[in-house]
Amino acid sequence: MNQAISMSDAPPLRDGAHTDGTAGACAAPFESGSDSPGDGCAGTMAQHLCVIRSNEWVNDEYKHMVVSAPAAALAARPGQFFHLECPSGQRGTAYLRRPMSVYRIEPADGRIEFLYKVQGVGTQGLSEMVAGDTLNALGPLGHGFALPDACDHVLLLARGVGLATLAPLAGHAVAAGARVTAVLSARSRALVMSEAYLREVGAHAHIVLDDDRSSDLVPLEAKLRVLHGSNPFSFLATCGSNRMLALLQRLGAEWCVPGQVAIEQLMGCGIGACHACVRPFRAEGDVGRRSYRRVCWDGPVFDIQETLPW
Amino acid sequence: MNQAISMSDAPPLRDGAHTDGTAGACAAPFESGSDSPGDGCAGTMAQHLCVIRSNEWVNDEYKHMVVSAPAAALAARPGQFFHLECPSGQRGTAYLRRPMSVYRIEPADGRIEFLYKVQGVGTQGLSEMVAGDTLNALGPLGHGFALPDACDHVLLLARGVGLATLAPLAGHAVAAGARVTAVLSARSRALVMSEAYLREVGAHAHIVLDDDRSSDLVPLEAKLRVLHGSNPFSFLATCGSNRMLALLQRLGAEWCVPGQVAIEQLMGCGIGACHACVRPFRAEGDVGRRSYRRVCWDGPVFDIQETLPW
Amino acid sequence: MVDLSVNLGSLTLANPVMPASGTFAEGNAQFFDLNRLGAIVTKTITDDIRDGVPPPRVAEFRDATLFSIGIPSKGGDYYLKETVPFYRRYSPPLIASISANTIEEFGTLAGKLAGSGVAAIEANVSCPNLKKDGKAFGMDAEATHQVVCAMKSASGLPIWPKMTPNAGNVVEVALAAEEAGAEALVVSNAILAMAIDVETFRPRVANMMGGLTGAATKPIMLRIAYQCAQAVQIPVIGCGGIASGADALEFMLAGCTAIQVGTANFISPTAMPSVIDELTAFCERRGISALRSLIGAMRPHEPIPLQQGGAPL
Amino acid sequence: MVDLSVNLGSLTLANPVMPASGTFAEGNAQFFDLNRLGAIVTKTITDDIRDGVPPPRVAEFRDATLFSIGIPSKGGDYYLKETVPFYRRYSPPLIASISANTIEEFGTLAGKLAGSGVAAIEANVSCPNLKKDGKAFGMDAEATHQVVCAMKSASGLPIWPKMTPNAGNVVEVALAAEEAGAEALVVSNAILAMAIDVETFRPRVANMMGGLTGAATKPIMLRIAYQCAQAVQIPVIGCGGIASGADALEFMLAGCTAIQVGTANFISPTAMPSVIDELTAFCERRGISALRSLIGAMRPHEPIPLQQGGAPL
Ligand SMILES: Cc1cc2nc3c(=O)[nH]c(=O)nc-3n(C[C@H](O)[C@H](O)[C@H](O)COP(=O)(O)OP(=O)(O)OC[C@H]3O[C@@H](n4cnc5c(N)ncnc54)[C@H](O)[C@@H]3O)c2cc1C
Ligand SMILES: Cc1cc2nc3c(=O)[nH]c(=O)nc-3n(C[C@H](O)[C@H](O)[C@H](O)COP(=O)(O)OP(=O)(O)OC[C@H]3O[C@@H](n4cnc5c(N)ncnc54)[C@H](O)[C@@H]3O)c2cc1C
Ligand SMILES: Cc1cc2nc3c(=O)[nH]c(=O)nc-3n(C[C@H](O)[C@H](O)[C@H](O)COP(=O)(O)O)c2cc1C
Ligand SMILES: Cc1cc2nc3c(=O)[nH]c(=O)nc-3n(C[C@H](O)[C@H](O)[C@H](O)COP(=O)(O)O)c2cc1C
Ligand code: FES
Ligand code: FES
Repeated sequence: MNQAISMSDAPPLRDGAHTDGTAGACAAPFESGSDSPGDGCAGTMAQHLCVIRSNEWVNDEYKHMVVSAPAAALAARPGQFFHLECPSGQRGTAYLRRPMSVYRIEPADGRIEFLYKVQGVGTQGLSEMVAGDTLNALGPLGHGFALPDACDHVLLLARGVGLATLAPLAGHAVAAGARVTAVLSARSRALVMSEAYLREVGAHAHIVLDDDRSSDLVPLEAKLRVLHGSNPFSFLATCGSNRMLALLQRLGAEWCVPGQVAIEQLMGCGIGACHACVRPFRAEGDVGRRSYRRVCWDGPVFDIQETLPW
Repeated sequence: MNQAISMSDAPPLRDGAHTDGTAGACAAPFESGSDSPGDGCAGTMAQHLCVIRSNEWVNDEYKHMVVSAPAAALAARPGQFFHLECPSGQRGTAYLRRPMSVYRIEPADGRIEFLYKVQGVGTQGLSEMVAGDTLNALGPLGHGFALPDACDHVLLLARGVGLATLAPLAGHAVAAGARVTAVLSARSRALVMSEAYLREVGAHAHIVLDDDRSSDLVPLEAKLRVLHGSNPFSFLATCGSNRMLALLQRLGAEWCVPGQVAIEQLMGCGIGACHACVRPFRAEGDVGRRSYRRVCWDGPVFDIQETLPW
Repeated sequence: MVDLSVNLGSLTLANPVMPASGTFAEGNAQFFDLNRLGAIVTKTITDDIRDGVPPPRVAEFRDATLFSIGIPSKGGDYYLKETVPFYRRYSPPLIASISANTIEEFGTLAGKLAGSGVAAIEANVSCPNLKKDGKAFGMDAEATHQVVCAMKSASGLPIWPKMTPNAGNVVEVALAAEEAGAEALVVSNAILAMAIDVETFRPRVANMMGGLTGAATKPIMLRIAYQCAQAVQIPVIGCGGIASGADALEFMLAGCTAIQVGTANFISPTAMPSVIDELTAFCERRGISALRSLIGAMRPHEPIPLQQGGAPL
Repeated sequence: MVDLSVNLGSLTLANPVMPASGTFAEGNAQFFDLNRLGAIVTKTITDDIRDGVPPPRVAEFRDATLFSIGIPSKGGDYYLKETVPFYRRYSPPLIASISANTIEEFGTLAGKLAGSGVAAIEANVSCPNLKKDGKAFGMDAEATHQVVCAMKSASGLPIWPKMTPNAGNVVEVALAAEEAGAEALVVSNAILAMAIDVETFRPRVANMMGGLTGAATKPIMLRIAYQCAQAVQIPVIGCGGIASGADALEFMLAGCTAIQVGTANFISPTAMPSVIDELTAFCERRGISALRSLIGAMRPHEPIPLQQGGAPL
């Protein structure tokens, strides 16, 4: 396995030579629906050997992994993901890789972060990794979020682990000059993550919870209407809940505001070859026709109106 | 898996209540060649959960594992073995159990020891276990060594890991009133193990090495003839080398001295069910006829003259 | 109290769990009370005495084993004299498994077992190691039909032929066996396979080919059990890669009435009582009063036509 | 310098390593130089445009995967317009894989590919997801014969039919394919299998059944490849569970001339160049100058008669 494996350049850049994460990278490496790799990003996708810096619990269910990543991996954009080789753990060895969104990219620090829920065999294996271990990360893969040209106010509506996918868009949108409002939905206060990180990058974070029913659809819709009323959204992004997706589709259509959603699906290859990761989508411009698209290659970020709640 | 699993009684007996390893146990739990369990040992075979006390390297290839074992496991006799569930290790997970001879049994201390060579996936998994871990050991299994009634002088001829199997017979034979001469054959001095342990239990240990060619068959035969000349052997036991087995068969026949050999074979069940572990043997009293016997159930200790070198 | 009992033709078993032939022997009685089993199935015997094939007889993979044993047998007389009395001390019905070289010999050996206390006979027409013109009986619907007829008329006992997964037409063979009057089907025996040691260039089992068994084969074995259960009216006994209550359930959901545990017995001699305990625990957790209500309870995915009009998918 | 080249009928490949159809696509070109491959095999296409089956399309086991994809296809025209030009930028021969509903359609699509730059066509007569009277072409020697004839006469290209391991009579099908003029055989496609989620009672892939692939299937696939290689004179391309140089060697020792890597590409997109490097390293270590000298070099165990006279066993 000595092909196209890049090693993290140690030591990571810590100051000087500040590389902007956006420079040279592209949000949409390949044209959606096409099989041919575009020219723009050719060569950035690779198996990267990343050295773990830390891998800590953030609450009872989620862990936060920080790795040193080589330059090509640092070209990852918000919404893109890595396909991770999971080491053997207490529940055994995962046969296939596991997809994981980039939760934070800090090119200046040579650092990528993941936020993940420990679920089954693969994430259990990841959870047992310790500082100094090497993570084989294939990527960056897929299409990230694409903000519209004129973008004043971005809504991030995240549920549960969907936050891991949306979080990096906050800083990215702020850097692009937009105001960012993040609405975080969780079962309970203890499960709300990243509020501080979002505020740090300049987003306005609101919390809605199952505990006090503020996450129910009716109060949530009311809250979004108020937010939109006081400062109209120009882009809606969501991840992690089917019901929230349906709500944003409705509101987006009513307000004529575009949006995107990041979707999950079980994956085989992660690079468009196996067609295992499809979901049905509405054909562009033809609401009656559906077709399958590959989450790994045509997504995982899709137009909010073309996506079918499942 | 809550059936017939016995737990090590913690804390292990350290003094007082000295239980002699021989009391109540039987060297030959089931009649050779029979399928029906004898009555003598019914119930001693079980899956024992043994707590690891230590697991250290003795040289570059071998590790020495000491475990606290429950009473039924302590009934193991020299030559018997345990079928070990090997945990996942760096080379993966062994699907089947792995057979391992008892290297030392100390009932008074509630302790069993194994001496093993780290070879493949299973022994790699064993080698990664640490003090406090739990070893699932199925046994004691098979027929151990059976010393003849009148037994003045026992020869133990061991090569490599064969020593692990023969070692406990030394103390056992000494306790039974015999003089014990152990001849240990190894590639080099560094690979000779257990010299001290054998001396401690009262055996006379001789070393022969590949390094100085003292382990070659001609000098070895000469040495054995000298030893036999000065103090005739009444029982020959060997393990670990085909050429040494053939030599002892010849000398045993010439001297009219009985003997036994412990044999290895790849195993499935370890309890006589699958017939995977057979080797061909000469039928008793009929040198021309061969038949397969199960190493796990009819052995692993066999009459030296009935055994076919392979 | 969960009712675990199932009906297999004329037999009612206290629970659906039994050993797979050849993976269980007298020694297992040391590890748990055999009275806990639904039935006891013994290793296949032939009437003649056989040694089996030379070692090495086993090779191991990450989640499967390759065994080539070759049906060593002490013969029918030894079986009647020693094996039957040993197991008759236990209450679960005793199921003999037999193999033979010809249809007639299948009948003769079955006849010999009649009246011995054996409750049913498995017909091992599928063993990949026994060769007859290079083709096992179980690869051939007509031959299987004849074996079942011969055994049934000679013994009067319930006959359970055991399917071979190597046949491309297992369903045809199953239907032929049903037509011949089989009371149940065992689905399936081991899958013919091989492995080569790339350092020595030698096959990893001396017989070159052996039967692949264990966890890794389960999805294939489940598919074949499902296909047979769909096709026949008689009960199907699932076998192949079952090591846990969940595995057993998977076969029952696919339509099997009972199940056999094979290679898992080697990994833990108490695998079968554990499977029974796990089945009970599952039923309790899910509030299921009779395990048999789960037989065939798999729910296929609703068809999702892609090119639908405006309706939500 | 180790000579890795092999001859497959009229084609000579620089080395025996190529992707298995459906496990490799344009995206893989990002990970290594495709010029390193022995050949490039593309995903099966049909001439009509197909969506494939609904998700979930994959289930995973400890050492295998169950995929049910259903041959989504953008059709023959797209293939000629987009896929062929993409891969013609690389030097290894391009092998198309096609499937169809009828013998005639197999011929028509093969004819369409003639002169396009495709060097040979794999006939996917074995896909377990495509149903025709519930029976794949590849289960039937006669149908396979006709498919090969139709494709050959329509295209004039070398035809490589791909065997299905679900057929009990693979050797018969292989012989029929050889007789029809196939230049090589690919052995084999995925094994039909299923799995059920015992909590939801739902099949784990929406299509209920899928193809079991990956490491765990290797001993079965190796056995079938060996059986075919023994029976036919034309070269056999081994496929099934190959992930390393040692796996590839195992198939070559069993008589295969070349090999395909499938599921292992998902685990590492650089699996194929690694296999090539490992084959080279093996030959260097063992002093083998031409890899092809290992084809069929397995040495069976010498027969060891048990009941021999006085001679040592
Ligand atoms: C593009 C993408 C980005 C993702 N990003 C993140 C992330 O940033 N943080 C995070 O915690 N999770 C993320 N996921 C989900 C993550 O991939 C799964 O949780 C993980 O694969 C589970 O693996 P496992 O072996 O632990 O669980 P398994 O034992 O495989 O399964 C446990 C449960 O998780 C479900 N599951 C398994 N794989 C997936 C999958 N690929 N997508 C959705 N559900 C799955 C199974 O259906 C099952 O219910 C992402 C998924 C995708 C497709
Ligand atoms: C009754 C008995 C007692 C034994 N006692 C000891 C002991 O006290 N100390 C010790 O170090 N070893 C002992 N062995 C050998 C030990 O069982 C094997 O070394 C072990 O199973 C190898 O497992 P592995 O997974 O590490 O190697 P694998 O990856 O399975 O194989 C590595 C190599 O070991 C060989 N091997 C594997 N299993 C066996 C086996 N059962 N017998 C012989 N060779 C095998 C393989 O053929 C291969 O060459 C004993 C074997 C038997 C049958
Ligand atoms: C060592 C061994 C011996 C076997 N012997 C027989 C046999 O004598 N008769 C038979 O019908 N099946 C025999 N089988 C097949 C099993 O009964 C069973 O069908 C197969 O192992 C699949 O189940 P499993 O995956 O649970 O092991 C044997 C299997 C193994 C592993
Ligand atoms: C996701 C997936 C898609 C496949 N698609 C095809 C296909 O289109 N045509 C084909 O002939 N085989 C197809 N196969 C089968 C493979 O080509 C190969 O025969 C099989 O996977 C066994 O090899 P492996 O164990 O190395 O994966 C597919 C396999 C997988 C896993
Ligand atoms: S995971 Fe293979 S195409 Fe998406
Ligand atoms: S290992 Fe099963 S009979 Fe010996």
